[in-house]
Amino acid sequence: MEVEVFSNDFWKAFAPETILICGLLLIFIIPNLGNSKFRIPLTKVRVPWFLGGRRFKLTGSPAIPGILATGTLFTALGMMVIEAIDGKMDTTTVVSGDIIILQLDNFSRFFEILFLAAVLLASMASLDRIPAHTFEGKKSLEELYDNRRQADFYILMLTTAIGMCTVALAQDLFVLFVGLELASLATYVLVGFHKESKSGAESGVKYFITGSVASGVGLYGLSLLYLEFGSLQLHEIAALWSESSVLGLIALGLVLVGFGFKVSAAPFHFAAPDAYAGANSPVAGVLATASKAMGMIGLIRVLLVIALPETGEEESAVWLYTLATLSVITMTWGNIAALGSTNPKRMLAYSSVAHAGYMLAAMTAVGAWKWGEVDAPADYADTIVAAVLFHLFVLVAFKLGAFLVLGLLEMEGGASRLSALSGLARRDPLIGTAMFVFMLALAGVPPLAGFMSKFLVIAGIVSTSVGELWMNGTVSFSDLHWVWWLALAMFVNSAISVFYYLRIGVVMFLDVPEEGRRKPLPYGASIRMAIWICLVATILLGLSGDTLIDMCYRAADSLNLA
Amino acid sequence: MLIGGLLIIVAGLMAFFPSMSDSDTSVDWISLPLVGFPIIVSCILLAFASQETRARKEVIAVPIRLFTLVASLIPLAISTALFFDWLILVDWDLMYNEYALEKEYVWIESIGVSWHVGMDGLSFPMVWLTTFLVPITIITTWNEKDGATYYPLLLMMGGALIGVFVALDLFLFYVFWELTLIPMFFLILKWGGKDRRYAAQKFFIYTFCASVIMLLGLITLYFLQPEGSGSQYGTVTGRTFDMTVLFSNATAYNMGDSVFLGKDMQNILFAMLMIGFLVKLPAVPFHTWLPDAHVQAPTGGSMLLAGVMLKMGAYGMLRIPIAIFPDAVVYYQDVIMAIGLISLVWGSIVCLGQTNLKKMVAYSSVSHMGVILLGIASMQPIGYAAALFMMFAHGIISPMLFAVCGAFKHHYHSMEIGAMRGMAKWSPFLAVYMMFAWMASLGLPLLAGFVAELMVMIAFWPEYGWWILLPGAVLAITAAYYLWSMQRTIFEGGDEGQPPESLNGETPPDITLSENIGMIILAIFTVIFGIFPFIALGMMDQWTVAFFEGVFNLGGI
Amino acid sequence: MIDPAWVSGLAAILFIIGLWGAFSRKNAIVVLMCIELMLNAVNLQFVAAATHWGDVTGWVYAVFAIAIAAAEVAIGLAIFLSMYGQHETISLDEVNLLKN
Amino acid sequence: MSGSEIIDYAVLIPLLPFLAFPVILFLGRLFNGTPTWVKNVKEGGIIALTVMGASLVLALLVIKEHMNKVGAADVFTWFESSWWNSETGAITTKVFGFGIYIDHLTVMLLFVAAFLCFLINIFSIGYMNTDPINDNRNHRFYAEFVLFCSGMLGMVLADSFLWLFIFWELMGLCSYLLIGFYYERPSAAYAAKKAFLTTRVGDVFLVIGLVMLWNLFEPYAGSQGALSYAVVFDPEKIAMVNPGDLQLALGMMFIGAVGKSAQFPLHVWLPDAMEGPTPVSALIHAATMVNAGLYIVARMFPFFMEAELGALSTLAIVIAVIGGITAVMAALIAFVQMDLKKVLAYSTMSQLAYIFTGLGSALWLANNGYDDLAAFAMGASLFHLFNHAMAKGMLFMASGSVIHEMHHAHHEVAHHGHDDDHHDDHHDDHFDAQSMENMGGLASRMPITATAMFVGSMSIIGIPLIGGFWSKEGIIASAWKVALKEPIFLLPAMLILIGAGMTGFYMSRMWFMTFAGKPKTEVAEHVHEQTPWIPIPLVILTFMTLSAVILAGMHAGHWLGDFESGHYSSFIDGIGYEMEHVFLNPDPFLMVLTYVAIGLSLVLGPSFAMALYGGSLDGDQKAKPWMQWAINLSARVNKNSKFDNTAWANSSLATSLHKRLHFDDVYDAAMLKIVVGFAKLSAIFDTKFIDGVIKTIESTSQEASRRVRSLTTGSARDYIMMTALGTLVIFILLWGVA
Repeated sequence: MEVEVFSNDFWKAFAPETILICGLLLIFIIPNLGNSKFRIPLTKVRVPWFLGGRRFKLTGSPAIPGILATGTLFTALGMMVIEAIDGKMDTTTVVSGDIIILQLDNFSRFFEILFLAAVLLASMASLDRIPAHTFEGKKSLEELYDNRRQADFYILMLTTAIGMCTVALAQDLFVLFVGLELASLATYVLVGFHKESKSGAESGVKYFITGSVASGVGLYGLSLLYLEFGSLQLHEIAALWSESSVLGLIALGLVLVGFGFKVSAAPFHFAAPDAYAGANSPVAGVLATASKAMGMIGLIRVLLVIALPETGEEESAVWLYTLATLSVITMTWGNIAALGSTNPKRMLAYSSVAHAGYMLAAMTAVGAWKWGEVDAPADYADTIVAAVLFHLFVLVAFKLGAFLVLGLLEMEGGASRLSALSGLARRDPLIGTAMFVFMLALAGVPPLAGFMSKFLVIAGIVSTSVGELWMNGTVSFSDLHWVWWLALAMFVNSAISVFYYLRIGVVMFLDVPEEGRRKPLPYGASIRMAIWICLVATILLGLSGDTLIDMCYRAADSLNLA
Repeated sequence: MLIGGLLIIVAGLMAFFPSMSDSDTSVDWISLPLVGFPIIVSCILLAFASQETRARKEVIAVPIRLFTLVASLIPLAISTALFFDWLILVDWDLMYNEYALEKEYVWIESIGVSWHVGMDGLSFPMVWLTTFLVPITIITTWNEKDGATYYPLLLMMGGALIGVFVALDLFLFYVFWELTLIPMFFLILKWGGKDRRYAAQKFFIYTFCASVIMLLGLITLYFLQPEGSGSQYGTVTGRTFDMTVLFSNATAYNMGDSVFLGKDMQNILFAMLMIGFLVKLPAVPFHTWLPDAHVQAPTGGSMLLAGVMLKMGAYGMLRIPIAIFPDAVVYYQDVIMAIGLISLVWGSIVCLGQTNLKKMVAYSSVSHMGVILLGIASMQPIGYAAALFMMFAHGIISPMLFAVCGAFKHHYHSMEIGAMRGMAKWSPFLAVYMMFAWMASLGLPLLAGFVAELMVMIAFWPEYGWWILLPGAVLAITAAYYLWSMQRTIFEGGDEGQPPESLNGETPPDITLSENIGMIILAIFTVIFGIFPFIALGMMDQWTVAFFEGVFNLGGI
Repeated sequence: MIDPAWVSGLAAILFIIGLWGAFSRKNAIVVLMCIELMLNAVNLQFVAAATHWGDVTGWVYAVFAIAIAAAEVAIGLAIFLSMYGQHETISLDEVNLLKN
Repeated sequence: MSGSEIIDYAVLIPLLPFLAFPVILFLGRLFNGTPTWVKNVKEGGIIALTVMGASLVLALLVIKEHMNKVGAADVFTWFESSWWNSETGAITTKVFGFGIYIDHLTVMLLFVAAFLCFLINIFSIGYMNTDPINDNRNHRFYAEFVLFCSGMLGMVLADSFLWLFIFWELMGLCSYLLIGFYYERPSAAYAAKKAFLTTRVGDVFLVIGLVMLWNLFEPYAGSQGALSYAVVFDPEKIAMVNPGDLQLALGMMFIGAVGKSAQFPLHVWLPDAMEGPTPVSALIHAATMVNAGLYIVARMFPFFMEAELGALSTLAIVIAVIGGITAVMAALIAFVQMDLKKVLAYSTMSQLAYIFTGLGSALWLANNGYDDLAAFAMGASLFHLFNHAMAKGMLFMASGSVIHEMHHAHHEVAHHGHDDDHHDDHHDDHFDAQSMENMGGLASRMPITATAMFVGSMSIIGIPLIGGFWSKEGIIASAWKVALKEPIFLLPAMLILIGAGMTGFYMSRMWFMTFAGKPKTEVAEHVHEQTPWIPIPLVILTFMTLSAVILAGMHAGHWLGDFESGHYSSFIDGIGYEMEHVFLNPDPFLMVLTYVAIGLSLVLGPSFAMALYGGSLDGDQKAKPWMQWAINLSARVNKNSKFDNTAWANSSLATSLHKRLHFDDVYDAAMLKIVVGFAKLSAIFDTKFIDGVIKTIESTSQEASRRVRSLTTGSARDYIMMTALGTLVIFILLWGVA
């Protein structure tokens, strides 16, 4: 179905996104409602205007933005999930003239659910992480700070969500980039949100500078693509790709850099650990999950939708070796760096780098397929992409969950030393267990979601390398495509990674809590709820991820690869 | 809250597990009673116990201990009843790739994973052994500190181990394979000795690394199988993780002149799978996690670790790589033999050089596991049956060894050989059990360990001839280190005895009643299976014959 | 009319100068300016390409890119400000509490 | 075949004691120290006695039934396992069963075992229960003892080499336990370990031999276990087996026998085994268990009989040579021993060596087609086994009696000397009740014991017409007969001939040192026989030993070797025949040989002993008339001879004899220095190197992590530079491909 922008069908199809925007507007408006009156110019008539002036007590409560944002996100997410679980998603394309701007299909809906889920969990956690206090009584400076910036924070959160959704929906590379920038700019601020702390400000600066450079490079790549193909429409570039000149390649490389930063692939990941360490934990969690997924969308669009050779051609994708190299470097770098890291947030950041490497490896496998030799190459590609999507989705469950646990710790002080976690399992066995489960999931221990996702990714890679060799009856090991070694690299890396994940468990279960952390953990109903959701999702998606796998598969299918 | 979460998970599982065939209405004796029940019960108990305060935990430890004991006796009752046909008539005389009490439910439809369980002559003895050892371990370590969480962990361990043995789906197998690490990790971490932090991590990481390589092999194997359609096959991938399908595929190929997947691929996949199993076994040179884990682990952990967990390696070997890659077995036959011999000899020699009692026993496990490899390399049904019986017998003897070590540590606060002399005077019971266990382990006839050693030797000769001198030498070395250690613990000490300094002059006590009960049960079963090995061997023999016919295409029907 | 190729060349030079400047200069403001330079190169490139193809979307892209650049400057300056508030420097080399 | 054949109950013979083991142990634990248990049940002694009595009765019934016929009965299937034959490709299921097999060999050893075990039991009740050191731990002794008996009886009755080995090991365990009975003594602990380990070395070879045997007979065994006698003794099957391999297998098994029977070079454990409860366990080891090795060699007879002619001769020669060497070596060492039990231990070793030589001859003869001679040699060997067992059993019991009474006497003397401030502690002064240097002149004070010892010694020496004479002459004769055919056999034949003389010396030496002459210590003056139970077995065995002549008359030397041949018709005829055969052999060579042997053992050996150690009793003491003459004779010889042995006593040979020819030192050094040293090195290698690799991986990766993380400098400019570099890398990679 094709719809024109802002037509009736458009609003029907994009109801959740509309709700998001409305929610955003409401957060702008509601806290500012007051008793002010507007004088009609040149007259003395004062019309009640309600914006500004003395704020109403109810609407002016600092708790309002948080609740609004969470509610909005929840509603939007609920609508999407209901839609997605029905599974009868039509493809809705937004056109303007002959330009396709947005497209609502299984793929984009899947990512929207992912983004909204991540942001929702993060904002739920933020309700406690950056608590709103009543205006009564005397406040400490910190509490006043927190009250003042409630609206700012959730506006930025929702903006991030909207930007990400745009990325998911975009069918034009430039639109995609605009969405990306929207989300990025919001996250730059979110990272540096705690400007009263040195590390907050510093991390904001670093993330901003490096991110801007990367997106500048990416944008330049886009402009070159435009120069090469005369359009940034995905389908048009994809159709013309096989005839591209070297300029196309250069452009591809530059665009890769832009997205590489977002997924924090080495060597573009440097700012990520600093950013995660300086940002508050829920935000870092969003960066590690949703933001990364956003980057992956870009990569999928550019590498798989555009730069994949046509079926029947006896060649692999041009970027095959590039991506393979990047993926191995990335996963190894991430894991090795995380190995000795004593700051849990940095450790998680490095582990997130490693996870990026895993996903890049999976993408490589799609490109590695010897397209000419099989009946249904798209099936293989779909399987792998589905695996990547699954991985991205379950990351929200356990990586974000881990960050949320750190967020809980941040509520009573920092969480930037390993010792902050000491004795967590004794202080609060359930939170400790949850954290341990998240760590095991990150390490890929069955039957948790992390295992399932890693398993699927590797299965995808192996399936490509094996292909349809089974038909021959006898197989020589040398017949396997070399991407099989990527699977091995992944496994070796996840074996290394166990070391540092396990260390967290050891610290939590064995060590004595450090000075000043002997009391029970702060309560925080909402953040705990978010952690439980993550925990249950981690276990449940590991035990029976069938529904999600199907969803991922449908999403991958709707890309119409090859 | 966690209980609520668990209930959600259980409910979710229920919803996602439709049975594969509606017509099959027979009772599922495996899934819930043997596997699900212990795991779920222990999860609930852990969730319950973790919510309590420290003081309350000590109070509730007593009922929890009793409850876990009862809960662990239920699987034991079921498995025993299954063996003796008390519940239903089970025919253990199965063809290759036939399983008793087989049950299959869809689990993850998209990639062809099913909850497929069943037992045969290979797995049932191990299942029984596990169900048997868990209550024994609970009884033997009746007074462990922090009981509220300790006993449920043992129970969970048992459930996970049984899961490994009954799984007939590669994915399910791997899930349980890794699941066993977690309770053991905690057992070592929380109840372990001084270096428990290092030992627990080493244990976990070492075995995890190996199994990860195994998993890659399994996945490659998965995709090398032909696509098919049917409820076992994945809707997305078109392949299946069902072992029975895999076995019949492999058999169908191997029966003819052709080789399943081709020789080259067989060899590589075989090696990949074997690495995982060899580390678990453990075979030299992948064994160094074991002494650390054992020395640091609490008694109960060591008992289960040595009793069942090591056997997972041998079980896995026989279940998967050997069953599907018979040509690779032949190709690697000498390598397997060499690894087995090296483990055997090296393990025993290092034992002789140990000063730590538990370390010595740990290395003796390495040595004994080498016997299993020799049995496999012999390519004789009797060798395979010997491997199976070794798994079983060592599963009864080694817990006793570790129970003795644990009691020694518990009562004399030292693990050094020679720290305590004249134990026969101070702790006559412990001395008797020690001597019994040591003797059983060194392969004294009429005790369970001897049968397997004899069978292995018999099977070893026609294939490798004079190399038999090495296992022979090991018999002597084994006797040497055991006797030497007994000389310096049970014996000597003069009339006054010589209690170790670590006791600070207190009178050394004899073992407690619970330890006594646990050890005597183990001792009785060691004797029973030594004098009447046919109880277990009958089933194993039938399995080996079927295996040789089905896998190696030998013998003929 | 100038050949779009020349413009493209200029854009490329601008881009490289911007990128070079971004990592060679210490002052955060100068780095921000370099980033702007890169974005301007992008604008030029879009415009040149639009001329080349005779396609109006290129111009639209350029306008959007300018908006993005503006937003970036706004946010960047705000972030630098907060950095200055905490670290009392705008030299990027001196802000390295977070490392390893 | 009716259901109530006696052989069906034969399984009870080993089973009863086996079951009694846990019962005694358990009851002993339960009632330890209660008066009823100590006084009435003798701490389990009575239970053991009952059981052993029942076993003996059963054994006698079985013997009676199967005196002349081979019997076999299945008992139960131990387990079944399958075997793939690589030639036929068939998989057959093999039955590893346990059954009873009775033939002439069994009958003889069954009698020896059951009878001796019963007597030992009686003796123990007297000996063990009156020694305060054993209070409250005798139940352990009886439990271990019955288990031992079970092993011995089971080994004799088993119908396969496999079960023979199983019971064999069971005995090994019990010997370990009994030697280490006084666990608190380091020497006992050491001896126990040594005994077990040394025999274990032999056992390893035995197992290997059995494994080889299995594989040899497997193709012809069908579904039967290839180690059962029914299979391996089948002449057709033996004929099909490759004799070279068979010889290797049997040779391996022989090494096991060497270990168990304490032959050179695995003999070192036996003297130390005397650490057991004085001297009962010693008795078990020396008189009973060591026969197991002989038994297994004797069991090999059918192989030699049926195998290709001459194919197994090498093994037979090896057996004989080992026997010859051991015979002389042990006798030499026995020359210098002062410990009563040690002398007996070395004597045991030496006599067993005789039997081995005899068996070696028999096997050689059998393998070379001299069936009759072989049967005779076999019979002689087995007869010697019987005689030796009886005599040595008696000797040990007698020595036990001596030691026991010495203890008592010492106790009394000590108590009288300085008031009783040490009640139960008789270890703090270093009186050695076993040393012959503390004895002397006991003949009058312990008449029964002295008599028993006298008769026993004569039997061992081979004084004509008494006990061992008959069999020993047979062995020597057989050996020489072989030597005439096979020159290499001259070596063992010569050795045992010399050994005969040496036996005469050391046995006489022992007797005279103990019983003749004046008491050498105050203690010895106070000795008198007082313990109940002990004399019973002594008396019985004395008659048993003396009655050997009757057995000889019954052609024991023949029918022990072979059921079919040599049934006796009339006792008088029989004894006449034997006499004639021995003393007036038609073969002049053999006759000369006989007289040489008699001369050596009867005249030369005892004469030297008398010259050195003889002496009359105290004036007021008078020994029993049948011993008095010997004492008087010795006194006279001693007085008249000017024989001075100080040169010998101070020679380096004597020194090394005192050190038991350095075997123990060398073995200990090899064990402690080489094996343990190597093991310790291995342990270090294991942790430092094999595990070190793992640790290096870990530390390396930590170092790598530090390096990698140091790249994240914290400066945003560096990050941008890395981004630019990354861009460059991407270009290079893309360009390289395109």
